[in-house]
Amino acid sequence: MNKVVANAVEAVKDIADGSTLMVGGFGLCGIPENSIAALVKKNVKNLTCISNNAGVDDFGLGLLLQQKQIKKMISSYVGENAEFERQLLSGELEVELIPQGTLATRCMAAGYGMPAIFTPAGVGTEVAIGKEVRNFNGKDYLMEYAFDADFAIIKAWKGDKHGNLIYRSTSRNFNPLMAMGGKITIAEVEELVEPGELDPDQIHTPGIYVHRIFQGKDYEKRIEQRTVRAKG
Amino acid sequence: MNKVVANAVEAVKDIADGSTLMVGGFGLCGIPENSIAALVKKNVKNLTCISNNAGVDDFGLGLLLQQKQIKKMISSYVGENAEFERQLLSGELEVELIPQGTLATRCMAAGYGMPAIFTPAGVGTEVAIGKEVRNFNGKDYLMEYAFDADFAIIKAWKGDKHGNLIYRSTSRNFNPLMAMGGKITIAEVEELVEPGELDPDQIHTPGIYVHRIFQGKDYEKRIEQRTVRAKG
Amino acid sequence: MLDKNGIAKRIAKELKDGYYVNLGIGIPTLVANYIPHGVSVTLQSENGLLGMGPFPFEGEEDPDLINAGKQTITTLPGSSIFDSALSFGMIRAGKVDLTILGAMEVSENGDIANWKIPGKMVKGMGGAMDLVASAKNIIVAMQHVNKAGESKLLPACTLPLTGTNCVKKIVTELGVFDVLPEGGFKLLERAPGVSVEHIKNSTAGKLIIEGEIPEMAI
Amino acid sequence: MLDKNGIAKRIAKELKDGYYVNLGIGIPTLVANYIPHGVSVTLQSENGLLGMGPFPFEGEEDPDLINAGKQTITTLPGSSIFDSALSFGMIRAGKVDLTILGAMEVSENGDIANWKIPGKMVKGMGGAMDLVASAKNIIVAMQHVNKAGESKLLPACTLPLTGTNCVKKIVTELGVFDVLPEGGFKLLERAPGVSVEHIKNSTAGKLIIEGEIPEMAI
Repeated sequence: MNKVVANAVEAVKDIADGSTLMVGGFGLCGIPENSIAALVKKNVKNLTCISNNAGVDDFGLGLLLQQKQIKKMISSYVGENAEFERQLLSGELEVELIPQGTLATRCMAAGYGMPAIFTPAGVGTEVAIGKEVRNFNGKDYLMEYAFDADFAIIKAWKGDKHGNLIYRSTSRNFNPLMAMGGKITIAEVEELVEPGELDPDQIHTPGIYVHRIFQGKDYEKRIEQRTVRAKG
Repeated sequence: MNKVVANAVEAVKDIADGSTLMVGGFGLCGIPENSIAALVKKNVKNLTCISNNAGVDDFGLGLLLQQKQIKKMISSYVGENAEFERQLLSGELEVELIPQGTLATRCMAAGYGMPAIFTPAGVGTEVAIGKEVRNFNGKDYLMEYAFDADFAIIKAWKGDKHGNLIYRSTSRNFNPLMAMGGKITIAEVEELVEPGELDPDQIHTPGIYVHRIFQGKDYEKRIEQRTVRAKG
Repeated sequence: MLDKNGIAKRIAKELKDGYYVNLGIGIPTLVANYIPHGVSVTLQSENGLLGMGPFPFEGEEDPDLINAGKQTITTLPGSSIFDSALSFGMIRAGKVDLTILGAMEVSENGDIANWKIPGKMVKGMGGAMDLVASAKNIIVAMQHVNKAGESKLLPACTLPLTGTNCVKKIVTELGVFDVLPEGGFKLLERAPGVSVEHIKNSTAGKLIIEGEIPEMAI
Repeated sequence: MLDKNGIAKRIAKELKDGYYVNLGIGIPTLVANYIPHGVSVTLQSENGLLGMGPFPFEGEEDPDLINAGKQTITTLPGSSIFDSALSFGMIRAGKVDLTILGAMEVSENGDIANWKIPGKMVKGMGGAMDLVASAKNIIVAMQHVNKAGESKLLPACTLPLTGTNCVKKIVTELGVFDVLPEGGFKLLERAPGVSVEHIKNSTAGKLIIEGEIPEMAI
């Protein structure tokens, strides 16, 4: 049951050109920094990335964009990235924008074996075009399908060798949903521990969903919007 | 934001005859003992109870059955209860049997604002009668509706005054799902603490789902099948 | 006429004790600064936090603790953290009492447009479509007219919609408006020093004025 | 002929290292006692536990820690606890590699009946319908014939179904059978001392016998 791999390079070695990846994180918070770096190094191409955001120019998924490794982004918000904008406007990059809750729930649906879910988000808007609308109790809902991703690459705070994961604070975000949703899930953790060191009641992602785990290193954890108040 | 009520009697005081209740627990594990006792005392009638099991003759929901307070049980397994069997065979009690995963997911769906879910459980069986069947990717699924319960009465291990809850071990079971699914959720806890005493990362049920919370007492925590091994 | 803080201050009067509230980016964020005395509300941030606290003190920023605007924040006693699906689950389930957000346009039947301008780079809807489709109560905080001086309270939105029939109330620099279920902007209060005539001239959608309109007290 | 423990022991040989396995009540539970040396499997209990350990020592029972059979159990290093929806979520998503359960009848196209006998008190399907509808691989552990001496391997089930086209393999006191995708029980192994003739006479459904059938080694 030992799912430990040596490092990020080994973890992503079979991610092939044209793969569909779920990539955890919200903005730059809780992103799998090591796995992204390994994908950059490997220079795998034509990726479809399901990720709430697309990083910034020189960090997160922006690093893959710089090398033109991404064919298509499936995201809810992609605002902070000039190279992204350039590729989008030039037609090099496809983008599918999805309401954030729909994005999250479609990841979860995959992990829960639910082929489709219903959500009111997007009813009556261009998001609804081509989609089945159903009325339940007087309210309209769109039917949205579970995502089908070849790999999920996610980041947790602590993990054990069986793949059980715990996230820290709001770096949780999409990570547990994608961990459940990927066909093969690769988790990088700040602290890799022995089975038994994590309290079974506190595990956010049971190891059954995780296929490979490794101890990450050199986390930068860049802050996107540093907001502070003066000490009173 | 203080949701604390004095005790079980106060917590259930507006549960009226004919209400639909979700009742947490699996077998006798993690059941809301104090709230059930208060419902017995109040002698509220014609209840519809959504609960995985129906207790045993003299404990759990069996106590409500003894007083003929339950009109209908919606459960996955109701095996351990002679009075239950008597009422069922005499036609005093209605029973709707539902696959356990469907039961759990229909509770969850209510808490996630999803009006219906798809599950393969029951396809091709009598459970499917009258239900919409849909094929996704070559596999048939039943469409099942979210539950609509007036109240959820559930049991947690620790809770704070804002209603945040933590469960202990497998007494978690249906409790967090019902906590999310009830229109009004009543939580009893073994230990009621001040806000800030629970780690935000470890909360299983965020307080937004909980309307009333109280410190339970005199927990019996009866074991249904005591199985042990000899010390080697 | 109200400035941004004035709009936020007026909206804050709509908060009730015990509310769970989701605040959008921009003016709505400022509402947190004006929560009335004696009113306790819990702020939800849709990236997965209930009980959002103020910005951290300098040097105490935690990169793992941000809000939906990607700003560093803090938790409060009683906070809870969860994943994005549960976050939108509680929004869809109607557990969040009030959503306050900005808009480019609102129509007299409560449609809202706030995510896309054709011809401009589209950044995405983020969580806005989920929020407006789900919230029981939605207040829009916005300027009454756009930079070209055109009304943003319209008979029908001209921009791509974020959601339909959802906005319940609007607060602008000129006044407070209910969006009626049968359609129309009902003027409830004028901003200090703003005439009904001024509001009429600035509102393209159907404006409903009944009796004397009080000047708001903020 | 095998006894219950023999059936469990033979099924245990189907376990592969790294498997996540759900064991039903009865004979399947016994499989845990015969996990082959060098094979590490994780047991899932559908009430919300991965990594189910053995029964507790006398005096160490924890009422909060039970399995789906409501028996007191223990956790193991690496266990995790979750709610019932996630438990069946991982089952539906195909993350559980193998489900082993009992049956009253199995048909030659893989239908299973194991929850209801018309005219008798019905206790419910519990999690069985979810498990059989979802699992990638399902092995049935059962007696070959019922108390009346009638075959439980049938052309078609006579009892209300639990699931359809789902059983992949059957182990009885008489032998091991694959349920073929095109229909039929393919005899793979005879139990010690059991003749092919005996199996033929005890099997009502389509039995497929190709070549010499080895006696099982357990």
